[in-house]
Amino acid sequence: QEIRAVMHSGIRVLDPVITTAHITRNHGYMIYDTLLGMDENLKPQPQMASWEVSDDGLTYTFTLRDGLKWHDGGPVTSADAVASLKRWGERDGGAQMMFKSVESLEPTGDKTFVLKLSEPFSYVLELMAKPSGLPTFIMPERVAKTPAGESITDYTGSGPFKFVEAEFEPGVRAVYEKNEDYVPRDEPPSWTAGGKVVKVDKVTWVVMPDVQTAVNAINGGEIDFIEQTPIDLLPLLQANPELTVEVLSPLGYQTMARLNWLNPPFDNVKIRQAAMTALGQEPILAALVGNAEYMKSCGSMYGCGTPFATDAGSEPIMSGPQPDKAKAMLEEAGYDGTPIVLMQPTDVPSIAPQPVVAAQLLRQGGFTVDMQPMDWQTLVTRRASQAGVAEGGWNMFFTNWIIPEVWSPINNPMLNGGGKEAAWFGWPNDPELDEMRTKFAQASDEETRKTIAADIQAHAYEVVNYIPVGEYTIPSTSRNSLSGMLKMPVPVFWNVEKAAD
Amino acid sequence: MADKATLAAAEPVIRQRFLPKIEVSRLRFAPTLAAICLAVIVAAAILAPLLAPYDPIAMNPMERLAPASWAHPFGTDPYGRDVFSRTLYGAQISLIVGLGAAFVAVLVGLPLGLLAGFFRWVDAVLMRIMDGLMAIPSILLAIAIVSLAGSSLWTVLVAITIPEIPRVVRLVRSVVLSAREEPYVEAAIAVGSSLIKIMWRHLTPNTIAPLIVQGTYVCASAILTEAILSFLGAGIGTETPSWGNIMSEGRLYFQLKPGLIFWPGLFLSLCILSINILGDTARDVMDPRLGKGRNG
Amino acid sequence: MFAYIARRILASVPVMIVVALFVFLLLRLTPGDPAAIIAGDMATPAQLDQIRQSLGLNEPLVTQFVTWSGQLLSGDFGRSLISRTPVLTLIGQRLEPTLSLAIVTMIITLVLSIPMGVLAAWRHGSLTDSAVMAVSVLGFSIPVFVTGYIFIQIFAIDLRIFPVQGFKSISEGLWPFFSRIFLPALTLATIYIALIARMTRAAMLDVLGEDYVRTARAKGLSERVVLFRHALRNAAVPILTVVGTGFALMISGVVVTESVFNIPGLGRLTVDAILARDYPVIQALILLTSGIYVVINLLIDISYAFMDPRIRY
Amino acid sequence: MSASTNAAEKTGDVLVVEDLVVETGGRNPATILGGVSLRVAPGETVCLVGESGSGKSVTSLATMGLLPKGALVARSGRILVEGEDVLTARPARLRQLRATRMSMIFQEPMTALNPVLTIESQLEEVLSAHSQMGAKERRDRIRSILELVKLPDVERMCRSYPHQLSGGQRQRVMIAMALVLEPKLLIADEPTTALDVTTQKEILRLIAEIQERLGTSVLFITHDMGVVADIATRVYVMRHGEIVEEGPIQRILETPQRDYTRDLLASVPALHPREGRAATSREVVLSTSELGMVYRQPSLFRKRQGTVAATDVNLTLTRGRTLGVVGESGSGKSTVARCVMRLIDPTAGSIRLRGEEIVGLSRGALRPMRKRIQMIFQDPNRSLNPRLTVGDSITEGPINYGTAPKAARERAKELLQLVGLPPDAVDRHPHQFSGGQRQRIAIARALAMEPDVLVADEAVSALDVSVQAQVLDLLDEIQTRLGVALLFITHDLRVAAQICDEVVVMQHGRVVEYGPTAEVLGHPREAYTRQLIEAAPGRHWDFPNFRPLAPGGPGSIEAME
Ligand SMILES: Nc1ncnc2c1ncn2[C@@H]1O[C@H](COP(=O)(O)OP(=O)(O)OP(=O)(O)O)[C@@H](O)[C@H]1O
Ligand SMILES: Nc1ncnc2c1ncn2[C@@H]1O[C@H](COP(=O)(O)OP(=O)(O)OP(=O)(O)O)[C@@H](O)[C@H]1O
Ligand SMILES: [Mg+2]
Ligand SMILES: [Mg+2]
Repeated sequence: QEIRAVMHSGIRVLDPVITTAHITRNHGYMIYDTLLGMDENLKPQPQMASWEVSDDGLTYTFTLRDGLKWHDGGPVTSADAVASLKRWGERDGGAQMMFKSVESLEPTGDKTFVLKLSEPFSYVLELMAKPSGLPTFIMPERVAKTPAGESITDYTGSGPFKFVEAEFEPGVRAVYEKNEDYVPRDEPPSWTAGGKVVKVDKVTWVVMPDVQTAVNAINGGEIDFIEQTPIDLLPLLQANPELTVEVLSPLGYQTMARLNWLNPPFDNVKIRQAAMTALGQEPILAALVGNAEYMKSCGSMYGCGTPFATDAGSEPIMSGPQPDKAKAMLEEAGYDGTPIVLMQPTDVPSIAPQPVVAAQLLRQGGFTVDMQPMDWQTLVTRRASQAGVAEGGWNMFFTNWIIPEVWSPINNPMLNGGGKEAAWFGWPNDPELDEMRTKFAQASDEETRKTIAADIQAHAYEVVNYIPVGEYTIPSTSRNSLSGMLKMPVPVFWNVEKAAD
Repeated sequence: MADKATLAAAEPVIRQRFLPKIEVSRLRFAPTLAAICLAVIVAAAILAPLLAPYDPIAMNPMERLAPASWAHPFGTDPYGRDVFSRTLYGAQISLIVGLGAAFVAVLVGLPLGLLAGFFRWVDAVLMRIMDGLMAIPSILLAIAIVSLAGSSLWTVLVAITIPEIPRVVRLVRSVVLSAREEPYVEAAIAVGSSLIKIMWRHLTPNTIAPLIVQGTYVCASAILTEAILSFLGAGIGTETPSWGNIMSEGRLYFQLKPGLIFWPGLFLSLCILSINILGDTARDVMDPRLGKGRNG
Repeated sequence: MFAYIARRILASVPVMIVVALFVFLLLRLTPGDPAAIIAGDMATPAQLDQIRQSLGLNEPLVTQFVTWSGQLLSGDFGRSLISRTPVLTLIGQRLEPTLSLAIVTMIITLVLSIPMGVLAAWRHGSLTDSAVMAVSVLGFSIPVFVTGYIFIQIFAIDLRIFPVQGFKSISEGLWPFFSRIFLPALTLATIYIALIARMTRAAMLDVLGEDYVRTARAKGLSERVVLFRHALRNAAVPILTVVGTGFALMISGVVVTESVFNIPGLGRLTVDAILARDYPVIQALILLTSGIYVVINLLIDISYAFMDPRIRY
Repeated sequence: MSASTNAAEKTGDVLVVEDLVVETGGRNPATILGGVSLRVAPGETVCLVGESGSGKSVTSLATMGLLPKGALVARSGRILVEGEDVLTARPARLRQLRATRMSMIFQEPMTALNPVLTIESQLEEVLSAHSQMGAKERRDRIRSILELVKLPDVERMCRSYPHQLSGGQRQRVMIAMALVLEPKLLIADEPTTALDVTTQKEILRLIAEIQERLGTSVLFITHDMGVVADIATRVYVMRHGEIVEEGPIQRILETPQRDYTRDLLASVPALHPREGRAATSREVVLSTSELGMVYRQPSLFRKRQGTVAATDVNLTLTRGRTLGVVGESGSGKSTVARCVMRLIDPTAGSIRLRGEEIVGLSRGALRPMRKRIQMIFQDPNRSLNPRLTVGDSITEGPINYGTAPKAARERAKELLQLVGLPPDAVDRHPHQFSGGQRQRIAIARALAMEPDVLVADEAVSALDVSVQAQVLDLLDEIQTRLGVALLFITHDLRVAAQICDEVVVMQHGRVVEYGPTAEVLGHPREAYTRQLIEAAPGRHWDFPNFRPLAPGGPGSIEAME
């Protein structure tokens, strides 16, 4: 049985630690196993390892479960796990924060290893179990020794599928076959926790650069699954009784605008606030999604429907575009008409429409906008530039996150006030924010965390750290012959069965 | 009589200077229709600000993908912009791209071709460079240039034009190579005319007929290349409507809202069809052997 | 003849050097950073720099060019920056689909366009002439992707004669191969047909006015023999020339056609590589395509000698 | 149909054309042929003569059913080939008739053969289209017909492509192709006009021989009265699409009835050299010594041998005189002219223009010299830029040398009057003039520079005899009035005899004989010169005087011995 799936993009980078690209993360879930898993209640659960925490909360002892084997037959050892965690610690933002409080991470036996903290850090397990960003994929020690800035070239994992390297064609297809030696856990699957039982022989990810073609192909029975169905084309699919269209990841995506704190006029907080006032979520979502069923306004920077969800401070963006108010604010702030360089990626459909609508809203709000179309590659290069606008810098761009990437002040990459050195593109210099974040990480009870999270959000809105412009979900389409697709933020292919078509 | 006037307007150069012998008494159907068609499109482009009912970039996301109606004769696009207005304004951009590419390619290619045709050493150096340029697939060159300089109308125009230049150079060069053997060029040398005068007076006019044909071809293919660049995400930004980017933004809706692609597509096809037909006609008419009829 | 071929190949060396240098410079001037695509959305500046360092992108341009040309001379095209696959492997995987597409397109084009052009020239000035030309020009006037969608809608979705997309190697059987390659090839051919039919017509019009065509008629030969044996062969040189220069035109069509029909070919590889700034891959690909261009035009020049005995090298 | 068959049977004529009217196609047709009638009896050679554009070719094409489709239409009349009407025959039947009953040879042997097919395959397809012969039989037939037309090395000829053959050989192949199925009627449309005199003579003899062997009737189209005098049994004279006179050759030559025919005959220059003119000046304006030219083709790898087009050419031209250069095609005449004009750089020797050396001068240094020497080219159609007005063409030179445009224009008008054109011609384009008029314009252009030397390379060869006569008269008159020296290049001995004071005979790039015209053409010393004179058609006839040259009379070969 072979599942032919069209994923949201082609896979090119095969190292799930060097990149945060979703497709590479998905690839990671196919061929690697993670140390911990996270269940649908957002609770960390044992996956490869179970753990014990000392009473002072500073020592974590992990024990690998039995039956773990590499695809080449060797056993998975604690040394492998430790090396993998260390490489992860070099690249993941949250992990970097955690490792600042780590005293040691050592194997203590073939199957056990110990993580010792030097100061309290209450978020260890959540970080290790997080399903997105950089999950804790465990690789053989020899592979994990690869410098963190270099891609791995050995794709041996211990996960439920094996990567068929010979059939890999970057930009065309990636092929995974069932790992017969994989021993799943006994619990029922729940998100990335529980038993990963593979029920097909082979999964092929086919790259289709044209969504039209993918839609036609699934209608014609040439493929089984489309991860992200263009919402405007749903009528073509819903009419076909052989297909099921459903949202597998109900948490969905957050789309947001980031302003550059370094360049005028957005170095002025008042003007940043005016921009937020000029924008509104509805029109942007309408242009991006266009179907009420799959979009919702949401003032929470942590996503709506998540534990830390709150609407603290979200009033300016939630009350829709207020051009007149924005104009007044600009007047007051002394805006001199400096054009806003707004970068628009023409080749990425999920980020192309936001700037177009934003440009119109900002203009209505009294801004001068210079929307510059460019390809995504140019955009990602340019957004890394801290130079002035004339020297190749920028003022504003949009991007999207899946909710699990932003759902806590620790995960959320934008909520970092580290300025030019440490903060994410836009480089807010906001020590107050960082202080609150540390407090959050050290807080031990859920209620305190929630309060701190709400404070952080209120503060972030106040200084306009970034502007969430709404949430949306993307339906997947599968042929009815597929059953057992798990509903979770990451598309995985265990538990899926394929009946004869 | 009215038809005659239209045709004459479309090809005044051809008729008055180079085809003194051709009688346009027998107007052919296709070229006439093509000329009318092109005239209408050009008029639409020029008059777009007057004819268009809406601002082509004013969007109304709440009214996106509306079907055709009196308010929006061609419907609205995914941003809720009026496709009719965008198509009219798109004519401007597409014509600028087409005519601009043809004009610039000829403007640069003609002198280079003249030089290459006349001087051996220029020929050797220049043609190697031109070969190199020609060997690089033009669409890829265009993508690279657009990424380099950002996607504005002007960079797209440059990107589309550069690969066309070598073709024009080659064409002019080949015409010059054969024309300079004509006795009247020798006669001009014999009466002591300078090289520049010979090139300008005696050689350049010979290149005009083939250049008009090549020009129509460049014009048509530039309009198409612009559409393809938009398809690949390297076209002119969406705030500058062109037929190419209207179509490539609308292509997702090919099955659901064919109007998005049909109308700009229709204009584009009619325009290119007309340009091509006029180009073909120009070639037929300018071939003295076809024009005059041969004798036995 | 061999001296000629040797000379032509020698002469194309500077062309290739021009191309290589030009491509190298153009690419490096283009903004874009492969490290950024590798790292994804969450990377910090330090992390990006780490990746750039490991890819050798921090070296001065001259050093990079010297390294690259040095590798080239020893036959090493390097590895993709993004997927770390050897460039030659990448290209090797994509060669067959594109070649199949190009060849089938060529066959369809020649089979349709030459008779069309001949017919139009023979019936010059008639309604048939206008009709044939209008049809072929129409093919040229519609952007390739629209033509592709229309064919898919008609032949794959409505009539269900062919699959919608994909590619199967000819080694997997003739029908699986043909059924998938036919529509894309036909799509691509529409541009080409217009070009070659028009050139055929023009060249035939030239030739049909020649004295030897009249001689052939005076000999009482049938029109078919006159047109195809006497006229077409003499018209072959300009037609072949267009076939050669049309190769460049085909490439842009290939890029689009491969996307629309999901054919894993070189065109898509090239666009992907450009959008990802995968320098080694782009450089190799452009050298390859311009190399093919040079070779095709050489072959065509050589074939002139077979078409026309007056041409000798 | 039956009536026509009867008519043909009665007379037994191979070809009968009755009241043929041909018009141009399209909405407002013009009449090209206004009721042409002619007959060709078995075994006869009928010549069709007339000025250019009189409709000779149209008549022959109509007979073959080859009128250009759409452009020309046969409106009425009949064309019977062995009694069968060609005009009403179906296309398939027409194709059958061609090559089997009637066939045709065209003027240009260079272009009438398909360049990409071998000689054998071009012959072979005639056989396979019209006969049931087997392959072997066809091979044999091809070889025998090629031998019949006296081609050497038949096997090699079969394998050759047309470009590998000389002009004369190609014309023989054409004849072989026309005769391979032994048709009753052979139409030859100016079959020798493009060939030089010696080759022309051989081809004419060949046609006569074959005609005798196969009993073919020949309809021979030409504008060369010399040829007519040599081969015709009967003659039709055409003008403006109508037959103006017809009759047996002797009668036409001796007692032409119509003025037109008389003019035509009177314009044929006599082969007998004119009286020498007294020299008016001793001033040498142009001289060459040991002039040589080798054309080289550049090649990267090996040195190619060049074509030696001229060696050791010594000429002297004095003021007010005319020096003729004659010789067969390819003998280097044009090469000398182009060297003297410095359109090409000679590879050896020197050229002095009024005593000044001009070989080796740079483009800039040459400029002042160009004013002194001007050229009239062969083809008046191509030597005038079709896109410039006559005035622009004429004034281009003087303006280059600093004459004010206005003054140059006034001068151009005067010059036009001088060459017999209305002054308002300055504003017209060349295509609005006839060939003869265009050549006058070219002469005016050359004169505008007030040169000392005029080089005329085949300046009248492209013109009809009557027009030719006018242009020659004009040149003569201008020379007397302005005193320019003329370097006159021609392959037509008749013309040379009439206008040159001295003649140079060239062969293979060398001067073989050089002296006063009366000497060289009247009493040739070299065998080659004699051969040239002998090959001139119509040698025995004194056209302007409507009588044969008396054996031993002036100009006849016998007189030379
Ligand atoms: N295809 C054509 N269409 C229109 N007119 C034509 C065509 N062919 C010939 N004519 C005209 O018919 C007339 C007779 O032409 P034809 O070729 O028979 O002259 P000719 O006697 O053979 O002259 P020449 O000695 O120059 O060959 C000319 O006026 C010519 O312009
Ligand atoms: N440009 C050239 N390159 C090479 N060979 C040439 C060139 N021009 C002429 N020739 C050769 O030089 C020789 C003399 O040619 P030229 O044109 O002077 O002869 P001609 O006497 O004028 O003949 P015609 O009477 O046919 O005009 C010929 O063998 C010819 O093939
Ligand atoms: Mg004629
Ligand atoms: Mg000559």
